[in-house]
Amino acid sequence: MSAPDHILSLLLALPVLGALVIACMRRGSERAIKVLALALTTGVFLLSLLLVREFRPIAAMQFVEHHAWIPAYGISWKLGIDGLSLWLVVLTTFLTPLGLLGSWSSIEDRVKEFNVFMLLLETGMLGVFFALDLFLFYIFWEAMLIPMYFLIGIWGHDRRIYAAIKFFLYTMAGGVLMLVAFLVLYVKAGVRSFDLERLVETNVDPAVQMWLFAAFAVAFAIKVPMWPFHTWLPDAHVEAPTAGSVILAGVLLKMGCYGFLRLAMPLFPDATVAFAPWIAALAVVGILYGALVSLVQPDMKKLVAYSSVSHLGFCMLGIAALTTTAVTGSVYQMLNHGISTGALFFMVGMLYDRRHTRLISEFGGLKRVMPWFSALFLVICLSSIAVPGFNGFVGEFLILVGSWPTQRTATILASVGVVLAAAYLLWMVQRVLYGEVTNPKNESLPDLTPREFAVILPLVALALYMGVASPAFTRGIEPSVATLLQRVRLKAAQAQVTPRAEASAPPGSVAAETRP
Amino acid sequence: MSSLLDVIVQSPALVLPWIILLLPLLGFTVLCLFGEAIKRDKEDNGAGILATSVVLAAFGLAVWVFVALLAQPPADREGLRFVQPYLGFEWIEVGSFHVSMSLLVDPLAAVMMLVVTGVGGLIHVYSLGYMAHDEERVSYFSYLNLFTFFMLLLILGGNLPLIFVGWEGVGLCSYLLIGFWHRKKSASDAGKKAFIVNRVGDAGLILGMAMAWNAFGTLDTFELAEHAKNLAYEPIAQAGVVTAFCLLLFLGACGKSAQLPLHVWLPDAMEGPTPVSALIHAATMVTAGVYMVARMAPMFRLSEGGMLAVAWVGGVTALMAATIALVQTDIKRVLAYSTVSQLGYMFLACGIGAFGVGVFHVFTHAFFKALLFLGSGSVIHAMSGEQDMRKMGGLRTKIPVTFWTFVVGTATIAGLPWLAGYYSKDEILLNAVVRERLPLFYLGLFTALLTAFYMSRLLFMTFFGTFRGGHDAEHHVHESPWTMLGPLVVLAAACFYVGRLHVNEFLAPALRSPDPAELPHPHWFPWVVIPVAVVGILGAFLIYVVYSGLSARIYAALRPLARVLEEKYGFDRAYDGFASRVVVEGSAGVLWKQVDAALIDGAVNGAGRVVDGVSRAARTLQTGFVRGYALVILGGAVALLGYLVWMR
Amino acid sequence: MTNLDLRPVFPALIVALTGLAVLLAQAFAPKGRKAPAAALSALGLATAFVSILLLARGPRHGLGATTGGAVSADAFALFLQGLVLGVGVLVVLLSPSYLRATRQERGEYYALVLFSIVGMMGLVSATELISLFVALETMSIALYALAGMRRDQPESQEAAIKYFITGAFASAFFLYGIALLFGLSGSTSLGRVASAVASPGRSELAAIGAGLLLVGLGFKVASVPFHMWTPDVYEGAPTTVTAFMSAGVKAAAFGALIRIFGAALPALAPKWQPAVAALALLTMVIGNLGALAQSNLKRMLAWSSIAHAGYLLTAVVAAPRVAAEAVLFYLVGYAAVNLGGFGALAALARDGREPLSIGDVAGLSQRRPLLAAALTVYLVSLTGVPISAGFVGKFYLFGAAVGAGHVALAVAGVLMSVVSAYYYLGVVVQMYMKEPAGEDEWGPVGAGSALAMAVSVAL
Amino acid sequence: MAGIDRLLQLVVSEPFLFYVFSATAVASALGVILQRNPIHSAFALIVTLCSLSAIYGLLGSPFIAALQVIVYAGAIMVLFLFVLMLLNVRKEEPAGGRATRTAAVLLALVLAAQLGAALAGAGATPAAGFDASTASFARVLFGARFVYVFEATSILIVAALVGAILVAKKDP
Amino acid sequence: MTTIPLQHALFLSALLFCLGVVGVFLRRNVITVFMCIELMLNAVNLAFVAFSRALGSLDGQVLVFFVMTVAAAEAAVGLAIVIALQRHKDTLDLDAFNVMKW
Repeated sequence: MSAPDHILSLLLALPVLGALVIACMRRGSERAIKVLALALTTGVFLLSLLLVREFRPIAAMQFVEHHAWIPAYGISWKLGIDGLSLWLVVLTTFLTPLGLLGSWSSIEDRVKEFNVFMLLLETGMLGVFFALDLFLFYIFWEAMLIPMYFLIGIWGHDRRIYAAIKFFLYTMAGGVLMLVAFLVLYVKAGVRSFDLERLVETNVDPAVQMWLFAAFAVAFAIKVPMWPFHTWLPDAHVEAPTAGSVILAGVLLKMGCYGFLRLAMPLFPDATVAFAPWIAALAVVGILYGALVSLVQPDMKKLVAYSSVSHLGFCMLGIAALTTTAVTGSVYQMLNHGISTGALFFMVGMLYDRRHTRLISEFGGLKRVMPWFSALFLVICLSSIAVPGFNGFVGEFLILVGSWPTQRTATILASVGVVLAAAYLLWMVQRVLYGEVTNPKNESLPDLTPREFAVILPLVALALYMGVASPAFTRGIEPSVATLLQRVRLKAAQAQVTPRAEASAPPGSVAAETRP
Repeated sequence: MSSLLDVIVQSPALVLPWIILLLPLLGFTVLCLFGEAIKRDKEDNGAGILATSVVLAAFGLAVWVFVALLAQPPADREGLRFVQPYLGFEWIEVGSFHVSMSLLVDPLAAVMMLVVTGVGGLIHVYSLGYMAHDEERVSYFSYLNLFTFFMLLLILGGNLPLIFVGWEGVGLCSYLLIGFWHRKKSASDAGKKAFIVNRVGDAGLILGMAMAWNAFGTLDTFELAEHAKNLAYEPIAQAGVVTAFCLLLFLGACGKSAQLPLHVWLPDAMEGPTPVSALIHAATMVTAGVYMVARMAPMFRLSEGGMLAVAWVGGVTALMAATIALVQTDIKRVLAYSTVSQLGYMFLACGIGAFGVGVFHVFTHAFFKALLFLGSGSVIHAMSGEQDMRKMGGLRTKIPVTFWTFVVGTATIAGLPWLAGYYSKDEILLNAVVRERLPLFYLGLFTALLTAFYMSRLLFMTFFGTFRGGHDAEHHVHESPWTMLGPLVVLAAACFYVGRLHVNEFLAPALRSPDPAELPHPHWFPWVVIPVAVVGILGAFLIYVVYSGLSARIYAALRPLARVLEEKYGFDRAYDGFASRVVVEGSAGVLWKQVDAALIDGAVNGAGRVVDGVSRAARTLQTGFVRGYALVILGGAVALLGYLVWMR
Repeated sequence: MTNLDLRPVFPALIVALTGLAVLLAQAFAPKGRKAPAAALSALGLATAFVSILLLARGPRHGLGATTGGAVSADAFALFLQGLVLGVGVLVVLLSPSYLRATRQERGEYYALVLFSIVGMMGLVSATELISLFVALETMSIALYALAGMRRDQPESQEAAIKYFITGAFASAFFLYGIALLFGLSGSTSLGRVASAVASPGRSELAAIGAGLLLVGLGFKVASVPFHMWTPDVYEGAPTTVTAFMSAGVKAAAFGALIRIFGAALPALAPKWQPAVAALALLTMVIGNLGALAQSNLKRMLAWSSIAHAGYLLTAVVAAPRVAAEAVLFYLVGYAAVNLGGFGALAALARDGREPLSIGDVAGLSQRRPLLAAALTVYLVSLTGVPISAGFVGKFYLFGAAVGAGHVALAVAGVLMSVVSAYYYLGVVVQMYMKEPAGEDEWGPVGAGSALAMAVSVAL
Repeated sequence: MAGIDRLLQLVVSEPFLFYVFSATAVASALGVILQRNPIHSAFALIVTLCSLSAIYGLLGSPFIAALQVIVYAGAIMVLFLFVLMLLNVRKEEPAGGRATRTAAVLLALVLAAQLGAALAGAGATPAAGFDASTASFARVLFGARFVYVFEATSILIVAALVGAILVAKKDP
Repeated sequence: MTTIPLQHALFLSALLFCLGVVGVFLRRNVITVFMCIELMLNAVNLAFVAFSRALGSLDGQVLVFFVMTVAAAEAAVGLAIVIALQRHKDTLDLDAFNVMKW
């Protein structure tokens, strides 16, 4: 079977259609709703595997669809994927059915709405990865917020409303700045189009680039989240239901990094080069800071949330390094983080389902009570620590090797994060799994159910597979990254040749210049 | 597939290392998946037997490889890369950066392989008895198998990242096995500590690899070694890079091989089952650092600073650990510090350029230290788990086999003639003399004295005198089963033999050693080192056997010094303090509570509150009085008109 | 008398006649029976809408025709007239159940709504200041009365008097502005004014005139600092009237604003653009801040409508180039959504009560899932999150502003939308994330309201 | 005699009358805004309106002048007075809010200055042969431009009537 | 023949307008406030008439005509509102009407 035409549109449409169907179903038919949603998302996953099969490891956009949409503004329905997005797409379609399966029994209230929002969320996420038109990108970018907002706000825990609103406002604040930057770019680039591939060919004045890049960077940095824009994350993660946390950590955070790669870097090469040290610096702060704060969290979900800050710091360091090795490693690390942290959230969720608490101090000695859970939990933690042989190591290693030549100090500091990752995760493992069972409530906790195995085992298997067979993934990623960096370097070099007088003008000059 | 089969048939050497490597992994996998099925009842030992036989099979194959390697003419430089089996796929590949799944089997790897599978096999056998009654012995044996796999990978890995996989993997197994009795908090603490401290070194190793790739363009160990040849003739500009590379690598080695200042995890690691201590924390894993340094010997030779650091860190560690060992009362901790000390010797050897001798000592040490650990395990087994030497005594008659093998071990480590330790350790000291590193020689010599002393102290406190434990305990003392004694006897016998193997000569091509010109052998040398050992033993005999009250008097007299030693020079306290006070409390108190919650989130929420406050304040302008509204309109109009008229 | 081209005023004429017909039907209805005022109004509005469609078919059918140079049927006017009519239809659909629930069933209500619509239609099609003023007053006077319609509620009357006093006050300013422009050009025709303004000299007169006009129209669109009446009036007026005001008046007044400043005063643009920009900024900021502190839903929506006036003004700054389309698009989306928002509140009214406090809608999603979903869509659209009309509207608006070089204004605008998200989401939080408190005391959603809301959701 | 003649000429001359009526208008306007009693205010306003009517006449707008008296001073003000009587309005309490009043007066002064500044620049090009007769006024009013507006005012009036009824009618 | 200077008529208009404005804020009685607004409208009318004369355009006078109509209509509705208010609150004090605020 080969990929049908318009497969990307199909992938986008299926979840929405499913959501519509489910929205029309009766309230009583919870089970049918769950089955339908799971079947549908699984189907979407299988369909996305066709993308993998048909994907050719070249730099160009593939499966491109291009239809005029609002021609007056140069807006088009343009979809396509390349090495940067391919695996993130698959990650999305992979985690969504798992998320549904993982919350099979933990979501009992308003099942219908839950499934509808999950499906809409999937479309939103896929749309972000598919979009090759800035307008389209923004639409999906923001549209994704709403289902996530509801997921956190309705099915979350105690402080869910605060967390949901914080998440929404934070992300939206970044997003709208990006929107303005889109508009300015549209005006300044002079092609009167939102088509990414056309805009990339234009040369924006370096001074303007700085501002636009900054606006993009804020939006993406909030999403990543980079220090110090990260404080929404622990709250959102802690309060979100399991599936929400998984998707949030697994996919949503990646969009920040992806945004840098897909939009900010190719559009603003000069600014990219200029900002790279700063991004690297913030990334390193994030790595260390996230790890240290993670170390002392009493709440497992919060711990994992801060660990995400640390891990995503590695991704950003790789991106800031601007070498093929590092950026490829960075993309790979995004996938790894999606797998490992997703699995961690699942497992914390399983504990929560059993005990209705996430406090580390409530547990202890689970290794005796839940041997399988403990073994898999440990494996996932090791993968998250980036023990070689697991997926995380390949990503981190590529990032560090690739960052060494361009961001040496940052690389050296980042390696401290490697140590700290072991510290915070193993300390948690020790307090949760080891020791005597001190809390009588933990005496009779059941081990993993078959459904839970079905959720966790694919993730564990993938973590191992990705740890030993990375070229299967990176071969697709690398050409796109190489082309991207080549473009960045080329254009930045061109700008070096032309007089840099206006590029070094003080920031205030842009505002003055934009006035007619 | 057929081509693969052809390859196997035509040149088994290409495949054998892979089989050796994967056998333990197979064992692990089987035990993991079907372990519960194998362990049919409480007494069943199927898991252990499976694990043991897998390792022994690997040993058999390793011997085959070793023999095949011996058949190669040692001078044949091309034969260095005796086999570099390649699995046919890349592990990591991004552009020009790639890491292959390739192994390197050269003399160095072969020797280490023998040690790991041989001594490892014996320890597996020993474990059959030692762990016979443990509930979780299936996972224990699976971990041991996994460890063997990673250790072999570490040894055979053809490039640094692959070595690093093994490197971290053995660390992981060490973590699992140290914390094997996880219900004891001290055990899980020790496991965690081992992993984290190792991680510090690993960070150095990762950076070293990152640097190596960017500086030398390859991570393949063979290519790096070849590259070193060319580097020697390149401008000195590279020297700084090489030194940095060596130091980063050595940082990793310090972590794994418990050298200053990362030695603190090893004594704590004794929380694990004793066979684990013997295998991982004495015979094999901890020597990985030495192996790594030896592996990169051609690079180290280019860096004077690197060599100096290695030698002095090794020397000082050897002395420091030996002094601490003087005051330890836990039988295993004495051995642990002894291990640290011996590892220091090995680095000392490498640091003065005698890499072959260093590895030789690794080789012999594996035997005698495994012997000592297993012996101590037998003692502990006999004592029903008691490890405090102050509660032992007079055991020589009760567990004679253990006693006599232990005597051999002690004599070996003390460096008495005809035993393995004499050949390897004294060769190190000899090298220090002939290479004119006299300070290091004296350091080593003094350490040798201390070694003989504290090992004899251990021996005498345990086996001589009268039993100091309770009556019940005395009643329970019993000799260990044959599965445990067998390996002891084998290892003791080996101590008489392995010292005569010319391991360092065999290794020379792998280490790219300069042509082994015959070292001058000062004839006074044996007359210095043997008496030193004898003096140490006799001193201990006098203090602990003849005048048994003397030790307490000496202890009282040297109380301040003893305190320092008992405090282990304060390393643990300082590190714990740093970790709990600075890192944990700093993270919780400053970063989390203040920076994150108060500052950043405070700023965010504060902005919200300010907006809210402004909003509430602005609300009060809306007084509800309609003329107020009109006034605002008027004011607005005036302002607007004012702007339009006067602002041009 | 020359033969007058009456085609441009034809739709308005239909609406006016319908209004009279409603009155007559009321007068001659048999005792004890209600005249089908709502149906009649809806029919009339629909007919007018059709006539606009006919006019819009092309120049041959009347597109671009003018009635005596005072009223023009250009595309701009027709579009806005259509919008106003659409608003009217929806309001008329929403009204019966609301009036019944609040015991306000009066035929005059529909007549006044229709007359007000006539005024709005005149406002957006006038090309001459006198007819513009008369249309403005027709619209306003009907609304003054509508605002004060609920005789049982002091709030309603208070709203009426506040609206009336401030409205008349602002009208006087507006009128003075007309006087000055007349004094400048000798004519009230926008075209003549434009040429007079463009000629050199006497710029103070033109500037002050423009400023005064801005005061008057700023009042109608509820721009800061001429906005103070809005919260009180929106709160006090019957909810359907509020919906009508927030959607219709704003659309019509913005139509007039763009026409005056785009057609008559472009020469003065460098002078008034910064002023309008300042107004836009103030309006966005204060509108959103004001809404933030509200717990009364109608009041909150009132403040939010002020904020939206601010967004719209950013595009006016960019006039006369691209702004018109942007504003028009935004107005459509905004009108639909705002109508829907107020309509949802109106639809819940029963027994003279309606949901006012934000707590009143707690848990609505469980009692009225569809209504809650609809209201959510409105709120999301008001926030301007994508795949809603509000987003596309904002996109055009800020696109226009950026295109004209007002990046700072666009930045302020988008940041303020973030602030607005906070209070809009507050309502969503109540509906979806809180449990309903107390008895279910809100009325069932009437069919007409349902239809009206469905239409606005679809938009 | 010449002096008296001159004086007489002055008295009946348009500017003089204009100033006289202006003064009256301003004075009575002050009366409107300063009187406590609304009825007094209403009377003062009538005086203002009548003075304005005279000024309209002086400015050559006889028809408007007539309308002013008939519609404004007559009809509208009578309506006001009627309502005042109807509601039996008491004398107003001293108005509070000194700050508001002060601010209003100051702002009004500024506004006056601004308007003055603008009006000072108003072009005075006296048109020759300005025909402000009622007939020509009618031609303009019922001309193509305004006839529609004129008709539209009927809607305005109806709306006002209906609105007034809607608001003020007593509940049945 | 001496004519009335345009500016003087306009200044009078501005003065009356501002007096009306001030009146709105000085008086509390709704009807008086309303009358002040009428005064403002009249001031504008004066400006129209003056301009009309000065520019020789009758548009201004037509406007005055319409303004008067509007004023009448406003008066009708406004006074109706006043009556309704009086009925409810028994006062015409403008400051008494502030149920709704903030």
